[in-house]
Amino acid sequence: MEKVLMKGNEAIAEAAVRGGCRFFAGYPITPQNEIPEYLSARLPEVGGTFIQSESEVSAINMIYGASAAGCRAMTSSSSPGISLKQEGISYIACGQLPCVIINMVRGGPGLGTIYPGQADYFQAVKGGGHGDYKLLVYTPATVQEAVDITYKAFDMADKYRIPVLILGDGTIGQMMEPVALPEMKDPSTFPKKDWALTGRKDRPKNIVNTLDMNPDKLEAITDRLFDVYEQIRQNDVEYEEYMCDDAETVIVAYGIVSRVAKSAVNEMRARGEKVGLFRPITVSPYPDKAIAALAEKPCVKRFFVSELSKGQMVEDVRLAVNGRKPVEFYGRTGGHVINTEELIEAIEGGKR
Amino acid sequence: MEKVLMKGNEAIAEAAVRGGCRFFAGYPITPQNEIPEYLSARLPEVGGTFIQSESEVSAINMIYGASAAGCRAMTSSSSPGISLKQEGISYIACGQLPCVIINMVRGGPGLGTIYPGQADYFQAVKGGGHGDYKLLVYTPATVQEAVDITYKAFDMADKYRIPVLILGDGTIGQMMEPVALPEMKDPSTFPKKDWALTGRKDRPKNIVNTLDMNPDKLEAITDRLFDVYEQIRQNDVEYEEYMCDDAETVIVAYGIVSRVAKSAVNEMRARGEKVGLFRPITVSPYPDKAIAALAEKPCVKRFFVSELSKGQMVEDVRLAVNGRKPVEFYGRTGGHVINTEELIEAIEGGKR
Amino acid sequence: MARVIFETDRCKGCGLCVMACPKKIVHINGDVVNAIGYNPAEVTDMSQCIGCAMCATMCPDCVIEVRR
Amino acid sequence: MARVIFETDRCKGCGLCVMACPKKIVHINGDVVNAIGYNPAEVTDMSQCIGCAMCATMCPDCVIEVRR
Amino acid sequence: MGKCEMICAGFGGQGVLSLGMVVAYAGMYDGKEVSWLPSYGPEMRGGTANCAVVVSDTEVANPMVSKPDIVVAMNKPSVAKFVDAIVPGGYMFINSSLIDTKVDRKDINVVYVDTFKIAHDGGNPKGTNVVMLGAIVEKTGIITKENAKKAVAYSFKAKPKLIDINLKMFDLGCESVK
Amino acid sequence: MGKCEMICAGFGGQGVLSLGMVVAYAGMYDGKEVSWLPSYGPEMRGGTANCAVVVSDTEVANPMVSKPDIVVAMNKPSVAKFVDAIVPGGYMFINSSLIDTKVDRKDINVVYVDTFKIAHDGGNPKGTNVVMLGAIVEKTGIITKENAKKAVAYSFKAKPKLIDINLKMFDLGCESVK
Amino acid sequence: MEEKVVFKRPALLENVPLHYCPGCTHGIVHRLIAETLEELGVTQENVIGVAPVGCAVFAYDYFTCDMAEAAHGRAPSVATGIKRVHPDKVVFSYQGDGDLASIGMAETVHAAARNENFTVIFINNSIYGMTGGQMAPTTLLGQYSTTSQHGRDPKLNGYPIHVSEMLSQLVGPQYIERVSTHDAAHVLQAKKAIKKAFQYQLEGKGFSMVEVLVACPTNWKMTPDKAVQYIKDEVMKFYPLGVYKDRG
Amino acid sequence: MEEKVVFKRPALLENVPLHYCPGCTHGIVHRLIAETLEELGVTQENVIGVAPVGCAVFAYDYFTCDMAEAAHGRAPSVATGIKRVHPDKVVFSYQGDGDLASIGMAETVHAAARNENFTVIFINNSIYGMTGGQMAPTTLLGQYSTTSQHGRDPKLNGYPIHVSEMLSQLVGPQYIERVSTHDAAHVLQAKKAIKKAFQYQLEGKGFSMVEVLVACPTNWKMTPDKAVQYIKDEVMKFYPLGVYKDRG
Ligand SMILES: Cc1ncc(C[n+]2csc(CCOP(=O)(O)OP(=O)(O)O)c2C)c(N)n1
Ligand SMILES: Cc1ncc(C[n+]2csc(CCOP(=O)(O)OP(=O)(O)O)c2C)c(N)n1
Ligand code: SF4
Ligand code: SF4
Ligand code: SF4
Ligand code: SF4
Ligand code: SF4
Ligand code: SF4
Ligand SMILES: [Mg+2]
Ligand SMILES: [Mg+2]
Repeated sequence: MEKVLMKGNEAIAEAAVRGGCRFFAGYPITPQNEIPEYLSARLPEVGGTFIQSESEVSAINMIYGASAAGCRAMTSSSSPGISLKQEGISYIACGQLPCVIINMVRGGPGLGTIYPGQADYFQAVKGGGHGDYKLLVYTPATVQEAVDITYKAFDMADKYRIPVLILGDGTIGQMMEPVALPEMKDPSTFPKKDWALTGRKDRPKNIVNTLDMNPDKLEAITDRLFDVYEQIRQNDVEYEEYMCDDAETVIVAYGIVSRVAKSAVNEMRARGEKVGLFRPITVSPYPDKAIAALAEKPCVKRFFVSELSKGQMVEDVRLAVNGRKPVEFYGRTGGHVINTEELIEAIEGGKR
Repeated sequence: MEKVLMKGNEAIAEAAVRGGCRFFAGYPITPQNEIPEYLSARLPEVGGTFIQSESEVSAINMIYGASAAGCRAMTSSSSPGISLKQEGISYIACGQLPCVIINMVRGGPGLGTIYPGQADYFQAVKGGGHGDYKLLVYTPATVQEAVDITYKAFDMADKYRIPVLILGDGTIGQMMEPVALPEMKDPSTFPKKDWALTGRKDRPKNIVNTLDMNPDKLEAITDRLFDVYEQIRQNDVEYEEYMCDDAETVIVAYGIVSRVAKSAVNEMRARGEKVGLFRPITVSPYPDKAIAALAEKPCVKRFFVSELSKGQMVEDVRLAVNGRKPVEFYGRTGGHVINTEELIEAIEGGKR
Repeated sequence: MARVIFETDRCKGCGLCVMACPKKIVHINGDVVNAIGYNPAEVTDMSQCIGCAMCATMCPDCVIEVRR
Repeated sequence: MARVIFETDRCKGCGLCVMACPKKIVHINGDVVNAIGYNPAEVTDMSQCIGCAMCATMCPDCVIEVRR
Repeated sequence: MGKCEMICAGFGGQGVLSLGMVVAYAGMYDGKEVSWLPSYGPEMRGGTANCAVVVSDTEVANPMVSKPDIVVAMNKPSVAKFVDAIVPGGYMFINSSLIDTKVDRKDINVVYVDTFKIAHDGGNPKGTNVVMLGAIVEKTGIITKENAKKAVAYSFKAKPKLIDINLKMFDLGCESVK
Repeated sequence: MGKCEMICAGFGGQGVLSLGMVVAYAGMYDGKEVSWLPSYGPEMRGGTANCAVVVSDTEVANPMVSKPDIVVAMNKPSVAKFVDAIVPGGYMFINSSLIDTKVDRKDINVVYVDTFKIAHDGGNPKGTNVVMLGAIVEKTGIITKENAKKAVAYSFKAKPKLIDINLKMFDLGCESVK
Repeated sequence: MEEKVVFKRPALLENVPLHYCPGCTHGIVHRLIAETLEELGVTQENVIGVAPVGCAVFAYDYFTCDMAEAAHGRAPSVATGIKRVHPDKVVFSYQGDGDLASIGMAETVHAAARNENFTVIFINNSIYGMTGGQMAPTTLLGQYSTTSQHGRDPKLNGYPIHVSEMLSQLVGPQYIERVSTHDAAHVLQAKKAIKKAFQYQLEGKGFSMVEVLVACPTNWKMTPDKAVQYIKDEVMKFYPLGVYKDRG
Repeated sequence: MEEKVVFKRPALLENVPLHYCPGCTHGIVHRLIAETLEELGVTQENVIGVAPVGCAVFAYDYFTCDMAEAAHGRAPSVATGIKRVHPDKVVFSYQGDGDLASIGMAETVHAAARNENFTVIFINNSIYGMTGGQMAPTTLLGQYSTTSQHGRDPKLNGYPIHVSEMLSQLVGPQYIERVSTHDAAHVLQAKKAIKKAFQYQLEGKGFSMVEVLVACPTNWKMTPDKAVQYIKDEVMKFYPLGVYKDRG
């Protein structure tokens, strides 16, 4: 397949269209503006709808509507905008509405900065909204992976009737890398959604709803959400292990930091240090079994987690390791991206 | 002190006024309506401001303004409304603005139910909003404790310049119990806030802000937030241990479930079973040292966590226990409240 | 000949039909409590009914069917 | 006698002052690049200045002070 | 009695919530620890309502009541809902004005009170819940009569004219089950 | 050369981002793995801009460049900012039209290119970045000349009239450092 | 002469009891929606409704067509999503005054400005019914609510919002009328307006909204007869009936 | 005759360079705020300003008084909080069209309806400046933006919103005027309006808003002279200047 050089944001937008997305609503915010900008021109070409909504709150509720109506729908934003979507995300999750949400994370909290960050991890995986629900969350590390994940995300969302969150960062959105774009899917071939609001013809009435005053029924809904999540955990957890076979130190990192970490592994291996990288691709469900397996290995002396945050994913690593081995952490915030030398220094104990 | 029988919500509202709260903005939502209703009449009596804002989003930003202006300010809501406040909470945390936020949690996700729930725990303690920040989070279990915590919350908020979240549930808001109300504080005696926007007289300009495009500066802000949080962790973590001295099973529960658990402990102790209760009062910072200490005790065979959720606080217990002892879980959702018999059965292994 | 039929056990006794009837023949029957606990509406003298459906127009609960 | 004083290194060369001057004496100097990288505005014949401050009124960057 | 747990249930509007609240107040006046917990629903009107009241010599561990010592059923659905939960030796108070079913549990005390007739004959047809209160106090002693009356009076503090007639209702309730 | 990492820096408007992009394209045409990463800022206009380009025989582990093999400084602030980061044996290309400072690191190759004079004399004063590209390719061979030209042409696909003159700029750039 | 049914439950309404309080005129409006669609020949397979959060939250149980329940205030956005996916279906949102004019104000204004081709049925009962009688953006000056316990005072509680008047200033919306439900004649007028709104939608014209004055006896703390009288005497004075916008 | 300074930077403006693009008239409006407050005798200790998220996000660095930076769209709520705590201070919010009329629409309408006693300076440049030129709620029909790349088409992108017209229908607000900055005469008119707005606030009258038409040469992709011409030729046609509400 021929490769094209594309900006991450635009590549994601094109991958969404090819993956069958026909409805996008979103509100401008740096560093993800190329997604709506691209789609504002692209979606009408394929008979889809692009709406620049009045706010992120409205956007996520348009997604609720479009998804309820049976359409593959997507929204994108960055940190503050994603916070505003939390109520809507909780509704979408409860209503079992498939959709794709992109968060090109920037440094926070507050208005923060437009530079990259990874401090929305907790929000993404523990639930920034109210109530019991889980999202399927991917963390692409290359533009190609962002494309492949976006493309697949719509299938996963439909299959499990779950909102899929793609947790990027400023870097992956702004970076250009060569990508092979997947083929265009034909929405008319997608499996029918018999639960969707399409006009009640020859079938019972469909209701999309997130309310039940009967505790047994509402509990059953919650249980169902977690059963589905458990299925995903069984079948769809993804991660990459890089030079972990004989590693004494296993770095755990995702997104842009995992790429820095890969350089670090390369450099340290060149110097004979036994370092490996564990890179979660899904962070919800978290690849905890794979980490637990590494923790069981006698050669592994410690885990070293690095994030662009004060330490969020490190909790999931700790939960997976469950005391078997020490788990250390190095993070930067404020829009700083950790560089290779800095990371190596931290691993080698020069930095906290 | 004479005791009065008060509904939790009204008692909290009165405690806020006595604690110096002079600004409230909020939007109606069950089961916390008695708070705004009470304050709509009460605050004007003491020269304070009550605003029924147009939305939860607006309410939290009014709090941002009032707090920035130096006033003790509070908002209250319940689950979906608290989700809508997440962006604002992230801003308030970043701006180091003291304030008090009440969440009378209901069952979720989505619109859910108006019956009680505890599934907003993750949102409260891991950060429902974007970016790195932490709240000081209390979980009162009785109306008296709700009063005492609310009263104190304003002092804590001011002292540390941190938003304080009181995580209640439908039960604590609706329940009546006798309370001794604390004395009325005089706001004119509160320590001056030299950072507040009060009109720039005889001092440099004050700016309340959450933006910094200089990564070093923004990182310094984030570090400061976490330094403050660390101080709170050193000085202000609160919990109750009940019959833990020789306990083999330590139940961990907060809020209404902790009261059910206390009954369960009483009943099981009466039958000679060595059961104790660990009740966190602050859940952020979490009393992990105290739990770790229990985990070290040879008599303790296991921890048993119970929540009105699919399992949220249990992660913090697991992190604290760190593999030393097994951690089991029993939860209900949908608005169900676990009852004593059910809990005992679960502890004894009858239920998952 | 017109007539109105009340699905009495759905009536909440609000009396809006009473106010609406131009012939003043609809009344709330205080002596009866229906299945849902309300005093239902009824027509006292059906022969006067002109089938204008004003009562039904005002009924929030679709209690009334009108025939003519 | 009126005159205008440009804080030249603050000027962004937008030319709004040029358009505003009724005497047409303000110009952008294409031969000069100031500290912030722009061709700044200047007055060519100060003797014609009537001190009307129209230029300053339009300057978004408070570059111009007017004296009379 | 170290601890007494009660559930009052009925239609919204029958005063079951305030019945429970009066018990809680009186318990407090008696120097006990108390709690009152309504089960609140979405309906503005109609529907059923109930509250759980605990009166205890020691701290009220759990304000939720799953094994009541006393159940007050002001309407029919409440009987079925709560009858099996009562602890052996406990009490069930039945508003026989509205409830024609009989309870056949032998291990509890079932008390039938024709609240409407008593209240009506006593000149205050709306006082059915206070009549029931009298019956409860008389039979169970969950609270003292003195403080029960004080609490009834307090509960009508906004409408002082109604205090006396309701105290009479209370006495009639006591009488009715003596 | 297994992997070459480059930083192009200058004022916004000097074409440093597209200079980097052309290198990335050409690298891709050469069959290499590439990445291009801008550092984006809040200013709409003015300010400095830079991008990091990696051209590699194997997978690009890290698109961030902290130890560049090549630094292109189109304005003065960029020299100070990046000169110390260059790996020994690496290259610094200096736009001497705007930069009067000299670099005194002895362990790197410093190449001064009077881009404005060359571009101006060649008839395309706006082509300074393509002149610089020629110089880089000539000196470092980071990409092949053939594909560099292909990429330059591609980058002007929206304005085909400008292709030839820019190819000329490229050649002049090569010449200037031969 | 055979007897004919001249008035009965319209087919688009489920045959189930409504949960509304006695005399709450929400129920009348439900029926009008069903009746007018039926008269326009729109059957259940061609309608999708959006219920709000408010007393009408269970509206999805009352109409026989497919229904979505939206988050509080977001029905216009949900309806936008649905209508854009199914432009050939009739889509309506049903929203209270708190839902539409308070928390959902931005969504309302923007759906109108975008001229989305759906119909908004706006239930103005000048109170928050569901949550127990708090002040609404439409609560009249002087009116009691649990958060304006001495009557709405503009100094403390601000002024009420005239939604129809305000939206009519936008270019986008096609048809906006305010009607009432306090007596049969006005109910019939309300029906005409609702029918026209749907008609416009069927013709593809764009955004239509009918503001309906509705009684909330429970939270107004009035008997149903007093409540409809209150609409006539007070509410209508403050919120004059009429067509506020009609781009024909 | 001694020389007098007849025009200089007002005291309420910090002596620092502004980050705005060349010819962006945000800067003019900053100065007008400072000038009018100075003329009204309001010194820095008596003013508190609220900056938006938008190109004016750094406004807190430009005024010498205490300043808060609000979340995007929420400046009216933040200003409400501040003003209620300090009723004796002059409070203003400074907001772009995206901030005020898109994400912040509900906050704007409700602050106006509550008749909050502060002043809104509303910068209508018909575009999202800060984020790089996306469509604003005020973008003209036919106008290019990065999300309406073939010019704003009402079918695809909806109709622009006339904020001043809309708000003037509310009972609450006291004074609303639309002014422009495209030439010196209009700038002087804008100054009068802003002064009047602050005057009303000082008199305790309530909510005042001045909508200012401003040029965004960068995202309009025009030179500054073309940009001000565009205001005159196109923007003002669509958004007529004038007083929309004045309750005296
Ligand atoms: C985000 C959120 N905020 C608040 C609520 C609580 N709530 C439910 S209905 C309602 C208002 C109802 O008033 P209105 O929209 O006027 O409808 P009505 O009940 O009067 O018909 C509110 C505030 C909620 N469910 N979600
Ligand atoms: C919640 C949130 N959404 C989006 C953004 C991104 N954002 C920053 S400024 C802006 C719009 C700016 O436009 P406008 O308000 O018109 O101001 P201008 O820059 O044109 O002066 C947006 C969408 C944000 N910071 N926060
Ligand atoms: S149909 Fe007309 S006349 Fe007959 S009962 Fe109804 S309102 Fe009265
Ligand atoms: S209007 Fe309907 S519900 Fe009301 S009294 Fe008449 S029949 Fe009954
Ligand atoms: S003060 Fe008037 S005359 Fe003098 S330069 Fe300025 S605009 Fe021209
Ligand atoms: S208006 Fe000001 S910034 Fe613009 S050219 Fe004139 S002096 Fe320079
Ligand atoms: S509370 Fe009011 S609006 Fe709600 S159902 Fe009852 S009467 Fe109707
Ligand atoms: S982008 Fe537009 S609004 Fe923003 S500073 Fe530049 S010209 Fe002004
Ligand atoms: Mg309402
Ligand atoms: Mg703008």
